[in-house]
Amino acid sequence: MSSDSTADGKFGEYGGQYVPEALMPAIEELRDAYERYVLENEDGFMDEFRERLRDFGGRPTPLQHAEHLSDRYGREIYLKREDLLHGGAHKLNNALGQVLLAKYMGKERIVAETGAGQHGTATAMAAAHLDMPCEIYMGETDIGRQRPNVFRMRINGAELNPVTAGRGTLKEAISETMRDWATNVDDTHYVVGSVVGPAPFPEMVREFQSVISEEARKQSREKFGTLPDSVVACAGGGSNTMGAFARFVDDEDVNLLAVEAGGSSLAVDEEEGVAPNSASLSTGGQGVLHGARTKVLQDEWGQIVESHSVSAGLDYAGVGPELAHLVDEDRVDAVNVGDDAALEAFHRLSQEEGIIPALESAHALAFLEQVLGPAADGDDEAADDLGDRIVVNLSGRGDKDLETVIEETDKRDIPNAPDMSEFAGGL
Amino acid sequence: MSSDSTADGKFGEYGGQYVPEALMPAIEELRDAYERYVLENEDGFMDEFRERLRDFGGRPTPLQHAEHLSDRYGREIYLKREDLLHGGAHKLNNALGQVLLAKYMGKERIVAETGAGQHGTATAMAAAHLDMPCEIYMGETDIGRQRPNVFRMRINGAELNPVTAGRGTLKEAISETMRDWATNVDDTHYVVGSVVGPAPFPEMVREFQSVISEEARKQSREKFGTLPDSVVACAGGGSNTMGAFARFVDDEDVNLLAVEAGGSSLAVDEEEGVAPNSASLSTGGQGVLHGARTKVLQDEWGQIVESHSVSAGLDYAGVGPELAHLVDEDRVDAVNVGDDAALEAFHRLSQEEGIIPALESAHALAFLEQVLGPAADGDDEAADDLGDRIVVNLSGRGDKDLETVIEETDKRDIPNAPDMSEFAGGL
Amino acid sequence: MSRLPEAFAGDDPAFIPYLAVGDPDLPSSKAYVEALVKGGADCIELGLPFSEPIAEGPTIQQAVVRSLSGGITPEAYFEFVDDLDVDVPLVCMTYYNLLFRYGAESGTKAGEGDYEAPGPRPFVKRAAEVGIDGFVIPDLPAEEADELRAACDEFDLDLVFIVAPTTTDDRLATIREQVSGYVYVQARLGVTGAQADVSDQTAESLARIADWDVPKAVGFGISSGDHAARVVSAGADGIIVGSALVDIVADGVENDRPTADVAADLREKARELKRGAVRGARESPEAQGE
Amino acid sequence: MSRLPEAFAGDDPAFIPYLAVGDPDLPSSKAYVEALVKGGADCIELGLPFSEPIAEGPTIQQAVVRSLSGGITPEAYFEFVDDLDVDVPLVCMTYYNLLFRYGAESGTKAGEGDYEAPGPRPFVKRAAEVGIDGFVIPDLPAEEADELRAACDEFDLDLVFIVAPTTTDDRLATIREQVSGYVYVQARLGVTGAQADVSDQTAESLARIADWDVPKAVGFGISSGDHAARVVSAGADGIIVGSALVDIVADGVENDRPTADVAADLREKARELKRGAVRGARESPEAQGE
Ligand SMILES: Cc1ncc(COP(=O)(O)O)c(C=O)c1O
Ligand SMILES: Cc1ncc(COP(=O)(O)O)c(C=O)c1O
Repeated sequence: MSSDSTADGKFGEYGGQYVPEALMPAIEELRDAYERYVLENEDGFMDEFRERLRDFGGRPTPLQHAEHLSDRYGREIYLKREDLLHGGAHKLNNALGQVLLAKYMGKERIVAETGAGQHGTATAMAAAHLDMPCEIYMGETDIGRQRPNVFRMRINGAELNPVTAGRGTLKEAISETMRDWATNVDDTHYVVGSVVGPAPFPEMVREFQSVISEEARKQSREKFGTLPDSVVACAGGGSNTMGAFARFVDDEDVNLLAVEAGGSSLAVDEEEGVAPNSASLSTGGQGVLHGARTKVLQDEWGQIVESHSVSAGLDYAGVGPELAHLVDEDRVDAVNVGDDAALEAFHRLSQEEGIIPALESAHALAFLEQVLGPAADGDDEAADDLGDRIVVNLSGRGDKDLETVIEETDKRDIPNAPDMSEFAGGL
Repeated sequence: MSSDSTADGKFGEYGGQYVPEALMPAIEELRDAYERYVLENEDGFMDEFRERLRDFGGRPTPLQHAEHLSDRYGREIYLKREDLLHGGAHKLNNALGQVLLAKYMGKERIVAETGAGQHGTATAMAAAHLDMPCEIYMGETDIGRQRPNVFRMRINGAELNPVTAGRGTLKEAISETMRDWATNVDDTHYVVGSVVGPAPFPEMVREFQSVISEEARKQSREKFGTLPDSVVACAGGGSNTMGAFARFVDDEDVNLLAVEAGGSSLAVDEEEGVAPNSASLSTGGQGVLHGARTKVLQDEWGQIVESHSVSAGLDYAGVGPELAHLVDEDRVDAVNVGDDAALEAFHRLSQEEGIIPALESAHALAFLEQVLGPAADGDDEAADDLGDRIVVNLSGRGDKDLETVIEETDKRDIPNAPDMSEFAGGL
Repeated sequence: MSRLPEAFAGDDPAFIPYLAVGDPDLPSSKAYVEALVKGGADCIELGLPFSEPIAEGPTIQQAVVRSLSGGITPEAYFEFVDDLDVDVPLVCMTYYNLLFRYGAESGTKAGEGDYEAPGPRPFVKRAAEVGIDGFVIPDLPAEEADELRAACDEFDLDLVFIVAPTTTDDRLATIREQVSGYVYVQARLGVTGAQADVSDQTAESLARIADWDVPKAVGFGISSGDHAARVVSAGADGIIVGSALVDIVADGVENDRPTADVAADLREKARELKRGAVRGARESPEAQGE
Repeated sequence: MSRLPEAFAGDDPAFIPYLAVGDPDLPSSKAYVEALVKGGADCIELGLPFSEPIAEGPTIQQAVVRSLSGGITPEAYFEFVDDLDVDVPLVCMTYYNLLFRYGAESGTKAGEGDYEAPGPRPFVKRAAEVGIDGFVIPDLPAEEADELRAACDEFDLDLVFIVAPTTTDDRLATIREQVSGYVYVQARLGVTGAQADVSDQTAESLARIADWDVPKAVGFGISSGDHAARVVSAGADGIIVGSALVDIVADGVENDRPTADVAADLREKARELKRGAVRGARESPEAQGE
């Protein structure tokens, strides 16, 4: 079962191109460029992309056997180490691909949105590397709470445009970036940060990210002679997820698990227009958001609600349409873990494996604990699904999350956390 | 000309084992273990080490052609990307090697000193990875100014022992760690953080780090069919330096340049016991410090002075004995650049290549600018020495330095820096 | 049955103002709509605020925020329209998700037993009931519009599409097949917002669709009677004005002005725009050629 | 000519106290040294503070900091020793770099023209001039001591080495070749510091070097007359006491006590320790066997 989108950019019922008319030609131009350069390697685009991913990005990233987790769970756990990619997360795979594509398309300017700042920093790095002027839109609230990432973007020479609309977070930044694109569509490319947005973005971003599963597939064969029984990845927009799944989708024996942020609860507060989670696959309804039909966290009227997660990178009310489709098709299992479990998994990996994971990635790890840990809920089917050899996509490193971890650990009872009191005032 | 030390641990006049009697047996035991496991690969130690470096550490790191620097300088500049190693610096090569060796030796506890926290975090990560209890000594002053690294060590499960003696910086932390080792030598291994200390540390750390030049040599041949004309690396203690040089030392056509921190001035204030630089190779005299005879920043009596550099990782009054020897033998050129030039180079690489370098590594880059940049001082010999193909060891990433960069850029006139005023209060 | 043709039936060019319903509250909106009609509106675009107005500039974005924080819902909007007592055609301007979700159960999951996918029909049905004549959905290009087109046909409503300066010839053909009521000619690139000038592109855009048999209304950035005149003289059958009017509403909110005063200003502005349009019609090559 | 043999010449075991010179100032040090001699010292280890005292515990470390911040230099130390008027042998205890650098030009560079490597000879020469009898250099193992040994031989001074519980038989042989004056038997692992107990290792360590023809002085952690007695009864020819005395100096500094009072306490403590040592000698198997 291949999930490649058809020419109309649909994945089953999902996907499409719900954008202002002014952008349609840019999107058609992009699809054309995508097909020529990415799918057909015209002018050696893909060769150059792969070479830059290797030399600038640090690919391939390792597939590491995690000894202590394997002991703990009685399964063989392998970590796909996207945290080692330049910039500290899988985001660069996509940012580099798109900025390079913009160059091939003759664009002269890059815009991008960012929430936690991970996609923004990756784009700023890629733009500096490829000598492209770059402007990043970021909500004012996010600017306030993600200062190190803001600073990194500035250091890399990007302009930062604060977005004051609404609550000043990712969703508003996306809308604002779309507006910029609609105004400057002639010379500007919008580097969308995940497998979301109008076609061809979901498919294209998935292709740029699929280097993750391409490598993991090869590395699995090298390491244990066969494919893994399951692949587990966290899902916000779903780019690391689709990247980790893409080359396994046709391998029906490989179970694919997308772990969403369960936040503090799975319920939606319609009054307040707030979902205390970001689990759009598990709890969202079909909707149209940011250019695509997909699963969306929304109120009864279809107004998009504010999502929430301890992990800023998962904190998004939508999800990639292809992932929504694969879930509906039962090819991917959508599961979720809450904030507390993610924090616990963060501390566990840090202490037991010597790797400080991004809070996003900690969600994928927390799912192992939920199903296989000593206090597992006894869901034997879930445990069976995971199988003996489990690849977890470690989508990023946690250095960006230190302040959040202090604050969030301090206000909770996380049994395995070191004493945080000496850091209570922040770093 | 091989610089391998002889059995007595000397490099010409330098090196040796100037340690308390109680430690001598431990050092002999260590030399024995080093020879068996590292040099002779007993029990497959080196195979395991290399495998862990690959899977856990992310080796090999790329040798990247830096396009904009190459344009700027009219030479081919290649960056050896140690910034992509797990933990963000070359330090892990050594920390992982030593913690693994301690395991092979049957030790049950690890101690280490740290200044800026880079070696401490690398050791804490390696210890967590290999399940070794770990205690880190760190001066109280450093603890105050390196909070994120302190936190990372704690998150990785290491104990932190604040050192209050003296000015509470690296030098005092080293002394304190030696004391711990002298007390607990039976079950404890001291993971020295650079190519310093008593034999066999300088040689052993160089061997663990020499994977840098081993890879760079191979990658040079792959990339441009021959060896580079020169290799440039910053030198604090000198571990990234020796790691980057080691496998080129016998290639007499490859020029090796060690760039020290010139700080704000090359003079020593004997009254205050302070050197406003860390340029022990360039300005230090022979002395005995922390177990080895080497070049040392000291006053007329032989009291060690406080060194200074904008880059905490270079801020050390001594330097590896082997490097001192290679400089005396004219095999390595010792040069230096000041704080301002390093900051400028930091901003240049960030903006033009999309890589935020450690301030330490920025010193190596600043040397290129000093010799080859538009305002170069016209030292043709130095420019000739660099040759056409220059490998710069990018020893680490700069995320750890953001606060320092804000502060130090703000109080200087760094022409290429973005406006820092919005960050003036810190991150 | 859509009354949209009426808007373009007279000799004068159509003046089509836009307002966000519920900005800042429903009673004010009612007064403002009436004022616009008194000022000469031939048709009104009634914005139904959506939480992610990706096609709007800052002015309308803020109107949307004001309205949403006042608690507007699609149902409240429909009741508002139902209560309106004005004698001009009404166009509902909103984003597709609100049409798509209306009447759907939230949280339903595709692929499960008795699941029925959401769709625009219930929304269109209800809109027809309350007297809406047509739709402008800025995030719904013609390619995605089959379902909505079908529902509009079923209930005899119009579906307006936007033609942008960047629209290719291929896409023009697609749009031409789907469009009814009027074509919304986007005067320049970018998002909505009052602009000091109206682009030369207007004439060019109009020329490209000259032979279409629907009226052509030009919008985006018209803020004065002179703009209106120039746009109409370039060949437009009507003008659409949003931000320049919403600016007046915003000013009222900021300065806490009485609704009646704001309404008076809106009427005044409407007059200016309408007069400009009429003047433009007289100056148009067509008119002069007659 | 070293007077160190005198310290072990009598029947009683030698009591060898340690003080950091200049802690907290030179006049006090003079008073303290005299007090220790009055209290029964047979020899004194005079510490010359070094900025990186890697073999010291916190007590002596702090003494070193106090002395250094008082401005002590090697030359001031030598003058202090020269001025001392006590009739016991004096041992200079310091770290190798101070010997190595004394009289060397700072900043000289190996490999350059008329460069002469630094070395310990000028220091030893000057030490001999002012009446030092020998050295204990805790960071100089026997393997690195050839140059210093040669200089000591030239000026007829002794060079004391430490034997630790961990010292291997091989290394014992090396040390035996180099040592003169006395062997400093390290009672337990770790760094200097007053301890509540003296390890069993003492007897063991002493047994291993029983046939050496230099006196054996035991140090590290002796803090009371009882400790002293036990150490001597285990076979030591002398005891070395540092931290227990420096504690008294530190207490004086902290509480701002008059030098004379501190000196009196030091003398008292010295008496206790010396008496303990003497008692221990009487209880020793040797003594009892006689
Ligand atoms: C490390 C990391 N993982 C995961 C995500 C979630 O994005 P996606 O679901 O597109 O992979 C982010 C987003 O910032 C991230 O930084
Ligand atoms: C990134 C980086 N480079 C260089 C150094 C200097 O150490 P060395 O000279 O031993 O390589 C450090 C020390 O912390 C470092 O973190």
